[in-house]
Amino acid sequence: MPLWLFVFLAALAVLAALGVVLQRNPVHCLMALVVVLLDLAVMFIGLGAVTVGFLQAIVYVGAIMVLFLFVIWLLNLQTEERRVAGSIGLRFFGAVGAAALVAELCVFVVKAPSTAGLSHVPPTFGSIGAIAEALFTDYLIAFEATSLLLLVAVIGAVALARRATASRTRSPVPVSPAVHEQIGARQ
Amino acid sequence: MMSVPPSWFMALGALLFAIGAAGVLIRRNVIVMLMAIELMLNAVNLTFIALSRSLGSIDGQVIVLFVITVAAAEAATGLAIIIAAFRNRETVNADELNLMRW
Amino acid sequence: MMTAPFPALGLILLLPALGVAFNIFLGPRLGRRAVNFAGPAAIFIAFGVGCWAFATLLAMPPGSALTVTLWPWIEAGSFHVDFALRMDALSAVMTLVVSGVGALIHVYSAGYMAHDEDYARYFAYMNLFTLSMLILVLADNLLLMFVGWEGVGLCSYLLIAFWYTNPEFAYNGRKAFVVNRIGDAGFILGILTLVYVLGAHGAWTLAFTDMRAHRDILAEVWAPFGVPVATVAGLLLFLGATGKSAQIPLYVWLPDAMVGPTPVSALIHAATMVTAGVYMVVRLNFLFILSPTAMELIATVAGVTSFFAATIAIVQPDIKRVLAYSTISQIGYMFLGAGVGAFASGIFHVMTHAFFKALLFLCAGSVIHALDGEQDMNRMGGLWRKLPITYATMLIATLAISAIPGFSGYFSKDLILESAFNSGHFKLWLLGVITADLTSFYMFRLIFMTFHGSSRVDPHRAEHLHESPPVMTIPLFILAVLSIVGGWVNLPKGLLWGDAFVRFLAPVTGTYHPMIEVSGAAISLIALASTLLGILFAWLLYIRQPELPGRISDALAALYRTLLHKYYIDELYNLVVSRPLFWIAGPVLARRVDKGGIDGVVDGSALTVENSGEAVRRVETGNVQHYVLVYLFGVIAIAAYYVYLVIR
Amino acid sequence: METYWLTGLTFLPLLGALLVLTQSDESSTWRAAAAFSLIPLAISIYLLIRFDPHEPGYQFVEQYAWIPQFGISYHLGLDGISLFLVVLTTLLMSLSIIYSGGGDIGYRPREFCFFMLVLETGLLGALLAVDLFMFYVFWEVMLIPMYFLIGIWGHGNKIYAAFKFILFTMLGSILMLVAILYLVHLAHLQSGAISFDLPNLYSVRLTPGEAEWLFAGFAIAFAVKVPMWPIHTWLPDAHTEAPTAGSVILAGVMLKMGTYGFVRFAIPLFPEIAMQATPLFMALAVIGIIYGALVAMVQPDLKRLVAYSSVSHLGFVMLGIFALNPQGVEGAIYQMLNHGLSTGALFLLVGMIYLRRHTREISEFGGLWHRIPIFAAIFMFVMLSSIGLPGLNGFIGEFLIMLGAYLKIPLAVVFAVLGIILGALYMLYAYERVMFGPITKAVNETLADLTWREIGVMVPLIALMLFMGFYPRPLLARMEPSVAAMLDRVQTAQVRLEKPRPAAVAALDPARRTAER
Repeated sequence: MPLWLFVFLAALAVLAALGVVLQRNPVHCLMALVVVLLDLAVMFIGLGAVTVGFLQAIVYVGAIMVLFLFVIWLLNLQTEERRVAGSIGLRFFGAVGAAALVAELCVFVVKAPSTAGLSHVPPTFGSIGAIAEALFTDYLIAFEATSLLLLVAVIGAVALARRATASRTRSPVPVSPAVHEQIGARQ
Repeated sequence: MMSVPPSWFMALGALLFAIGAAGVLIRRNVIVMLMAIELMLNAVNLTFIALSRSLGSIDGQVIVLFVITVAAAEAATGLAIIIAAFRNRETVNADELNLMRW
Repeated sequence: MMTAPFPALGLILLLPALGVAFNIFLGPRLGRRAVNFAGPAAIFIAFGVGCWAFATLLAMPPGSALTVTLWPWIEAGSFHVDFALRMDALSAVMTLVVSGVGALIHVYSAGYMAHDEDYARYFAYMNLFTLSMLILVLADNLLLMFVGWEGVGLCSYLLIAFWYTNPEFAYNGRKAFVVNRIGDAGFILGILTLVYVLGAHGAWTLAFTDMRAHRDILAEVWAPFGVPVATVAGLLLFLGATGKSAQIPLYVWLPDAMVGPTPVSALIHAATMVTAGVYMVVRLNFLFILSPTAMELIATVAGVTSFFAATIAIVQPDIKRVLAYSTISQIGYMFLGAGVGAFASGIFHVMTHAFFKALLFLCAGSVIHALDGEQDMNRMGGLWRKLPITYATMLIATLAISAIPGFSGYFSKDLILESAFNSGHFKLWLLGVITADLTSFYMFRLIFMTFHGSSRVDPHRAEHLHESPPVMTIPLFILAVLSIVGGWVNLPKGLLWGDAFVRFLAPVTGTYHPMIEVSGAAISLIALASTLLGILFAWLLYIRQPELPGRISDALAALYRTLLHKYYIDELYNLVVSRPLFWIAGPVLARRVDKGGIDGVVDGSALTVENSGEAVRRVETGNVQHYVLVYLFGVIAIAAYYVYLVIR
Repeated sequence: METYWLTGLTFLPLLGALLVLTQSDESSTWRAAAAFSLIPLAISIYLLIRFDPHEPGYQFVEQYAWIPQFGISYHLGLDGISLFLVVLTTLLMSLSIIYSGGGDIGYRPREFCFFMLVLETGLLGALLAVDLFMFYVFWEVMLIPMYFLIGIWGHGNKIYAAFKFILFTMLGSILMLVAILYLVHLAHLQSGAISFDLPNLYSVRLTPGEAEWLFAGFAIAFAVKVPMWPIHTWLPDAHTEAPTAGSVILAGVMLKMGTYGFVRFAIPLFPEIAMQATPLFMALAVIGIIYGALVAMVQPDLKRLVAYSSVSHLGFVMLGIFALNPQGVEGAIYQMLNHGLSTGALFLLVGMIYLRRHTREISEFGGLWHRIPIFAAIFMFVMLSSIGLPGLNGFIGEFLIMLGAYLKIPLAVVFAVLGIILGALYMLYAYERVMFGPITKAVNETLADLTWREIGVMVPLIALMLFMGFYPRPLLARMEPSVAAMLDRVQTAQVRLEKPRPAAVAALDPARRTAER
């Protein structure tokens, strides 16, 4: 990946990310997030992860983000009202924490023993075949577990989002009055 | 062509991660908080991909696939919870959804 | 010595057991007639089987025994006890007395309980009692004996509390059981001591014959106490006997037991159950004889109890209470006989006492029955015209208990006093003679107050005063005859068949060896004089000068009240034992220790945890962003550690 | 020889529990639950008949590797110590489920039966497990259903009682778990092989310090369950607040798990320490006997009284166990059965009267005999069994225990007999206030006597009390070989104990004499 492309993509990613965090309208936030995700997809492809990059675009942007959009429209959320006083502390600490994190991570980037460069990889690196081989051999159990996770998530989402109906609560089994009459005190 | 060192990618990842984290903290809207979390996940994904390339190992990419799947699951359940909560409370503000305390 | 298997002994137990089952399960359905037949019949047939066994035994050489092992009972490790019965001379006598007198009382009961709704329960208890007593006397070993021993205590409880709707009766029943249990605790410790010591020598047995064979072990000095084993075991067992046989200090239950139906008093609290202690001591004579200490204690306790109870009896107004204290006093005589080594004389008195005391109680019951439940002698008097049969039979019994020559009591009591004197226990003998005086006094006081003088009967009751039906009077006749002739089995030595009874028992009880030989006639005369003096006093006070007793009691008010209140022993026990016990149990243990102490610690620690949680849970605001913030700082902290590693 | 009897016995109730959940109406629920409690009863009786009375070891053994990496095996076995407790468990479980079907459980019968049957699996599993890990699993499985039984179907302060119950027992079992793991760890170090199997752990060599701590870990877990004084206070609450069936199982079977644990695990695993701790445990047992009886005497609540009487009775059991001779241990096992029968029956009876009057206060009753004679007569019988009247089962156990203890420490028995006197006192005192006297409360005038179902539940118990009182031999004979084998371990340990320290011989004189006999 040429340097200029990286600089451009990086700047765009940071700007869009800030847009996600700072805009008041959720739909605008979402659009900014879409930009970040597509930006990153391009970077993935540039780093040789062609399959993952395309999947990023398809799954994230095509599926997940659309889901977000639906929910925002469903709930009819347009703008977020201004923050009231009292959570200033939260914002302050949030900013400080984020800054501290960035600082720390930068220390790593600077101080960590830098790899000499990118290693040479075969042309098939990152292809569907290569990924599939890893996925269905070494990561088979994780793959199965993930499929189970998705299933559970689907069921959970359905269960959570559907309207609660009255018929689900069962009344306790009543004791027949005859039993009490038979042996209980005849008072 | 490959003139950009991997550490730059990681620095970018760190920056995006921090922005995401800040977003989770300062936004009240739960949906936007969820988006910020997606942002954080992607920052991590970037790091994985960069290291995968740098080490010449496919593992990083596979893990990113898993992360995407988990993110999908998380988004689905998270949004379902938000819908359920909104139905009961008519709000998506995090500081008003605080029934889960002591 | 010869033992023969005799499986029919099991029948003696089986029949009353069947009677119990019949009366419990079928009695209420089949009705009064069936119960009135089945209850006594079970005992009568058992008596018949007993006679058969007795006849078999008589046909065998002296010292023989009939045995049957019904089934092996308890086996654990080397310890082994069989459910086995054994009938030798001693148990044969006891079996016949128990089942014979018991059968008569059962018959009498059919009349006495004619108006009670709970007849089936009554007869079930009576049969159960007879069963327990028969187990007690037929047992081949100490542990099986204990089954009967506790069984009679139980029946005593059940029968005293028979009219349970009266809370006082129920209390008296419980008192009887608990006091008996105190004695039984001693008994069981005695058993354990015997097993401990015998077992240490490899003789894991409780069978009487085996224990007798190993009596050399029992004579050994037991290190922890420095006294022979026999003394320790003997004293513990005697504690059991004081409970069952109502001796000092555990006699308190017996007078209160008189609230049960009168035939019960006759059967349990006079004729049979209370003699169990005497039977036990005689049965274990080989053990007690090894311990002079225990023997001395038994004799002393017996003599003192005998006198002590008699003094209380002379002022009691309740006809049954007089008889109750007289029972305690008479059992004192029996123990005195056993305690001075004349075991056979104790059993002899057990037998004659069973006859005349059962008769006395049944007569008293007849009086009470006639007076519709009245027991206070101050509201009797002049009854002899109305109740001639009762009067006649009761007079015979009174003469017997007062030891008038020719009547059964004379022979047995005389034998005991003679043995006491000849064994050198002069003080106890003197006490016995004085008690004889008191005995005749209170007995004739009873006769005079009840049957003679002017009638003080409640006019309302006097109207339907009647003699009892034949079903009640026939047993009286039979017992009256026995009260006379019952003593003839053992005449003074040299007269006709002489001391046949003592000789018959000798293989079991051993032979009594007097230390000194004083003519029986002389001793007998002194006792007789004392007795006649008592009768004379009674005549003077209650016939000749009926106003005199009142004046005497006024003059000696303090003494009179003390005697009337039975020396305040009940009150003393209550104060010393009962109340502290409940105090410790209630306020101290249940409230302070259990609730306050232990539960306080438990609840306190639980409360500490709860309070800590209460404090800590404030952190949980419920706002997800606060959690995220904490989480973020956690991440920063962990990252900071790696930063430290990197830049170090 | 492959058999699956024990697996069937253990897990059929669990299967039944699942099937009960599928029942739709009340009567079929009870029928299904009763059926699935009767099947294990039938199996246990079959095993009782097939049991070889001369074999000291485990019978009907099933052993498979379960988690071989950690040396955990699926190992079930039945011997003379557990045999009758198993029968007792299945019997009481059947009776309490049948009884509960008669109206005692007013709500959620399906869940009730579910928990009861799960509890049965837990109890049977704990009795049959030979592998320590399995034992621990079943031990914990017992707790949870009981927690719910008390907490959901209990009376009064039920949540408090359920919590107290589970916290006390948990505290003990955690210590036991640590002890088990450490013991297995030592075995692993010494032999190289890892195994949770009980027979393999007998041979672990322990320093005295280790043995003491491990014994303490086991002993506390079991002592809580017994319960020994002074950690008994969960029992009155749990017993009193539990539903009738819960009390029956709790008293009848669960308490025995503690004493059983001593006989099966704590003593054979650490015989030296057990021997040294004998005076301590005997003292605590005697305190428990007297203390339980005294406190029972002043209880105003009938069920609480029975609960405290359990403290007293279990004191006797502990006394017998620590006598460490055949008489004491066999008597203790016998007394466990007796207590299960008589206290179980007492709780049933109290439950029956509670169902009629909705109170257990003694002062609320009086003169009941007049109204409900069958109830009163059965109560009397059971009470007599409970206070150890000779001729009934209680006496055999108490006598053997006292005999065993007397052979060991005579002084302990001198105090223990006080418990017998007090036992008669508190029981008769309560009986007198409930049954005798005039009827003082008008509501008691209309009480109904027992139904046929209730009588039917009591009859087997009464029959067993009589049988065990008059003919204990078949039971004792089956216990004897296993008990002897267990005591063998104790004796060899004693020899080890005495060799290095001749001075100790004199101190242990009576015990050694016992061993020689």
